[in-house]
Amino acid sequence: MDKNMLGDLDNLPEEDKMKMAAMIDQLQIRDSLRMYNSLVERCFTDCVDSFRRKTLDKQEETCVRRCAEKFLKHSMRVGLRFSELNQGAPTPD
Amino acid sequence: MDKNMLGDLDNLPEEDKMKMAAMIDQLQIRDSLRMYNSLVERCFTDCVDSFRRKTLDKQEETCVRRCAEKFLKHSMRVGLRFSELNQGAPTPD
Amino acid sequence: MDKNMLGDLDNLPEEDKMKMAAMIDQLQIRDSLRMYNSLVERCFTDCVDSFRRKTLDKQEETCVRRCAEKFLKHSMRVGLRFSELNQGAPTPD
Amino acid sequence: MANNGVQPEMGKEQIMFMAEKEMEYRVELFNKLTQTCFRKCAEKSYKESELNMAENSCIDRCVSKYWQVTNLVGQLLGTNPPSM
Amino acid sequence: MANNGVQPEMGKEQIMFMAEKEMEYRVELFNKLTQTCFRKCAEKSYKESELNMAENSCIDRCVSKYWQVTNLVGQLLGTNPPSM
Amino acid sequence: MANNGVQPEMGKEQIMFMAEKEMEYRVELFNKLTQTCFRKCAEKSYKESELNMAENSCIDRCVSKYWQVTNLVGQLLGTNPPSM
Repeated sequence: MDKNMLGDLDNLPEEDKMKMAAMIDQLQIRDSLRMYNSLVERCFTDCVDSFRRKTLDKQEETCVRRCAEKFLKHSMRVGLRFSELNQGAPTPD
Repeated sequence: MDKNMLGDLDNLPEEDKMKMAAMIDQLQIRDSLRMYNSLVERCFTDCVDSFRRKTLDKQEETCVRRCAEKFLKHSMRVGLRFSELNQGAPTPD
Repeated sequence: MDKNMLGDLDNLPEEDKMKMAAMIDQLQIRDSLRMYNSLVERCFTDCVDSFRRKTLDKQEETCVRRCAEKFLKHSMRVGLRFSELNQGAPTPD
Repeated sequence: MANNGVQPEMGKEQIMFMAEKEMEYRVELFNKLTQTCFRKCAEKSYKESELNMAENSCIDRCVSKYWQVTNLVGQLLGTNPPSM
Repeated sequence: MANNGVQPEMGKEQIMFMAEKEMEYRVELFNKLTQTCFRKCAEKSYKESELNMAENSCIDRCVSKYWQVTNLVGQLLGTNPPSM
Repeated sequence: MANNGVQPEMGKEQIMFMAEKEMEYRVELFNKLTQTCFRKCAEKSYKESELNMAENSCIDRCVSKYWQVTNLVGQLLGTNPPSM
């Protein structure tokens, strides 16, 4: 998440800005842990359907790897587009 | 959410009641922002399925409008019934 | 949730350990209320599909009971396996 | 939860904490109920923005049945459902 | 939210609180958008880990349309969508 | 997370904060795992309230595989999965 949105809070005293920055850092930590949990859930749900063994077979492991890598790239692209929209930039058609 | 449930907390000192009221207000703000996010997700999921253009077409826009309005009416009706149940009132069959 | 994971925090002063324990208790309360909400949602979704009357019929009630009991047993078994994995114990194949 | 069965020595902070958790629980219950009944009752074609008669009575019964399920599960858990 | 329409007597604590809720709202919006567009755009066979051209342009349009839905719903609610 | 790689000047408050986030992460992991494995393993006809043999062994394997996916994804992210 970009920090631009806090532009309107520029007139806060220095001390409060620091509190705000700390708050943003904390939200980002929580957010990244949640994203991690969601990624695991999604790739597990999409890739693992057989429970005849207790270890992932080669095919499941490959599927999970690709799913996770794809999700991360997806997530970065979304982040890019999202911040462009936040700044009112035009988007490719 | 109605505030009746806090009836059992009536014997708290005035200062604590104020803290409690502030807490309820804060939960309501968070709650309404969450509801807003859920509404957007639901109506987007139900109404938008084609990604050949980057803008909503007329049909998608109409669908989103109706979905959102219907969801809000739905949500108000649920709220009404929910608070009746909270107060032990009989409900229509 | 077991409390073992806090092993690395053993060198904190006594006072902080108490704060930590209080925090864990609070998370557990929140967690169990969330679990309760999820259980209700799941069993309602799986068992109730007809809305021609405003009370549960016998079949729906039986279904909800079994679903809830099964979910609780399931949840306990998952908890057991989960804590074994946290401790690096071997698991049955 | 709330006041019944609370040990007398329970501090003010703890009362506030429990009240906050109870509120959160109820907000979450309300949200889940709203989402679930919308999924079960709303006609997804969205041909109009009004709730029609079938939807209205479906909502009323859905809320009522959800409530019963909440109470039933609460009994099974051996606790009162978080005081409602 | 944020600064517009805020009464002058709103305290510093309240400003911080509103800013925090706004951040949380935006993080949640971003997460829901990411999940929803992944569901709509990603090919579930996972034959490769790269995003192909079709997926890339689907993502761009999905984000753009999701954004429009957010604004549209904000208008209907009669508020600005929480300032973005 | 936790203690490894932590700068020596990290304050007590920050340690507490990180520990709290780690707990929350683990609770959420446990909840998602429980829900997901219930969806994958439980027979939805609910003909009985006991877990049968097929369900029991499905649960054990589901937990084990979910755990492996958690570790695999952790490796891909280039971090240890939040210390487990």
